[in-house]
Amino acid sequence: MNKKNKDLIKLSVPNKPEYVSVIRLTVTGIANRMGFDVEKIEDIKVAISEACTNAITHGICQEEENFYIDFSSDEEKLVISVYDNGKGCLSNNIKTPNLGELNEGGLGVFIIKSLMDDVEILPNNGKGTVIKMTKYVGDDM
Amino acid sequence: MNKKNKDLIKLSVPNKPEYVSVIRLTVTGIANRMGFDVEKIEDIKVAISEACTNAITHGICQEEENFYIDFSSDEEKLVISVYDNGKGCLSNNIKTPNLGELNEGGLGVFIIKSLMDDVEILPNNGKGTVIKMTKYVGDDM
Amino acid sequence: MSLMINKSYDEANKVWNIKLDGEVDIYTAGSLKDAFMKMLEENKENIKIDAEKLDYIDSTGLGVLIGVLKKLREEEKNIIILNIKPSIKKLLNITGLDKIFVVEG
Amino acid sequence: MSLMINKSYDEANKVWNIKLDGEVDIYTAGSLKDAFMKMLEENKENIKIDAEKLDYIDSTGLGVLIGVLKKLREEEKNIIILNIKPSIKKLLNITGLDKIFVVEG
Ligand SMILES: Nc1ncnc2c1ncn2[C@@H]1O[C@H](COP(=O)(O)OP(=O)(O)O)[C@@H](O)[C@H]1O
Ligand SMILES: Nc1ncnc2c1ncn2[C@@H]1O[C@H](COP(=O)(O)OP(=O)(O)O)[C@@H](O)[C@H]1O
Repeated sequence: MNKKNKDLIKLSVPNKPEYVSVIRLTVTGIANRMGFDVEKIEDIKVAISEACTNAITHGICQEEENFYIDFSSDEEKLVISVYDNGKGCLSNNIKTPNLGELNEGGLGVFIIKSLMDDVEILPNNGKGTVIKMTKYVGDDM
Repeated sequence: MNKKNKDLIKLSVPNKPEYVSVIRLTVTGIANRMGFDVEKIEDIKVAISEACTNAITHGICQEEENFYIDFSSDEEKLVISVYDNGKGCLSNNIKTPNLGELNEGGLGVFIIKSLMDDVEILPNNGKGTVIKMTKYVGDDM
Repeated sequence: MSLMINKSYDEANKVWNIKLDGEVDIYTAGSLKDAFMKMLEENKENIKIDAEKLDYIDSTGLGVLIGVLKKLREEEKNIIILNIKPSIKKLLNITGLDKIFVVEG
Repeated sequence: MSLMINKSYDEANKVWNIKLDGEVDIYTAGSLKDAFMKMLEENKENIKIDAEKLDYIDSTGLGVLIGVLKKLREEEKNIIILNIKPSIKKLLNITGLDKIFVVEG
């Protein structure tokens, strides 16, 4: 892959629920331009919303703060990273939800892992969490 | 105005024509959430596109570079600033287009000034241009 | 890009009809939860959700539905979802919720 | 979010009909210009633009139209724009282009 073909879009957004739909619009535009089909665009919209919802609800300590999203794209894939500067207690040991128990939470990360081709959950340099998720334009997965 | 009510969204985008429509989607989402009516949202979409088109065509020297957009909002207004690191030769002395001459260019800044309530064109710390434009949610202008 | 909620109680058939139009996410889930809570207070009966115009839902919205179902089950009532879009159907499949709610059409 | 261009030449009335569907901006203006240039090569006649599905245009697109008009005027032909949306009508008003093109309906 030629590095020159990589585009990077960066977004910094206040940690407020009303902006998650703005982020969905932005990613719809990016994915559309990249040639993703409608089903994959829906997958990406849900996954990015889950990651942003987590950044807003778990990731941020201060009342008024921004969180960050990077969109890195080349011809074959879109890599989305959602960063927060929060408490960072998220680990990879997310258990599969047990629906028998009818828990109202705990679906977010499971949904992200189901809808995206590749998901990494990393500490953000010790001050928060990064959820990095990849979707391929074609059927590489 | 209480400073706490100010939200700041920051966007960094490659200087490529295909991303201007992505920026329009993003600003549509922001303006919609703020309660702008349909006509004003269209005005904002055109104005931001004109500013981004200028940043892409005039503002940037390097082949591969990003330019920047800040969206600062409070209850009464949206302030959009489009920054580039380019040659920065833009001045406030934009002449009103003379349509008799049928010039294919020179409409962009004129359109921005017509559609937005307040427009400032500033040097970006000596390395480029900032177009800063304000639209009021209500009929303050 | 918002959520509109339309609800009416069908006295004859003892069922709530609720139409969702728009998006359910972290911003709009609260108002959806409030609407359901009021409905349950009035009549704890089956809830039929017309999802024809529901464009988007994520775990925040699914969590609201699960919470409502939990309360309905105390009376052996259920949630029935109609006219669901393929993208939302997919989400119910993935999470197994299609086996917990009644998904029709 | 893209632009679709549909054109046909009406031999009987000696007029081009072109339908625009989508957005004309810095990304799509090039393909619009190419389409017009081919049309002018074939027949330098009046051009009727059906703008019913034209959602968006900015100075990049207006510049293309002005360039085409310049060529048409050499033969005393014109551009006629039909079914224009209010937001685009406003843009033509502001720029004075509503007095240069023929804007109908
Ligand atoms: N950005 C984050 N920062 C810190 N903790 C997180 C973050 N995202 C998720 N978590 C943790 O992971 C858990 C599982 O997240 P999720 O599957 O989205 O379910 P829910 O958010 O409903 O609890 C959360 O309860 C939270 O403890
Ligand atoms: N971001 C910018 N950086 C440098 N120069 C600019 C910038 N934006 C506009 N200009 C200058 O201002 C002029 C007028 O711009 P505009 O009204 O948009 O018309 P056009 O771009 O069609 O020439 C341009 O021709 C250019 O010289």
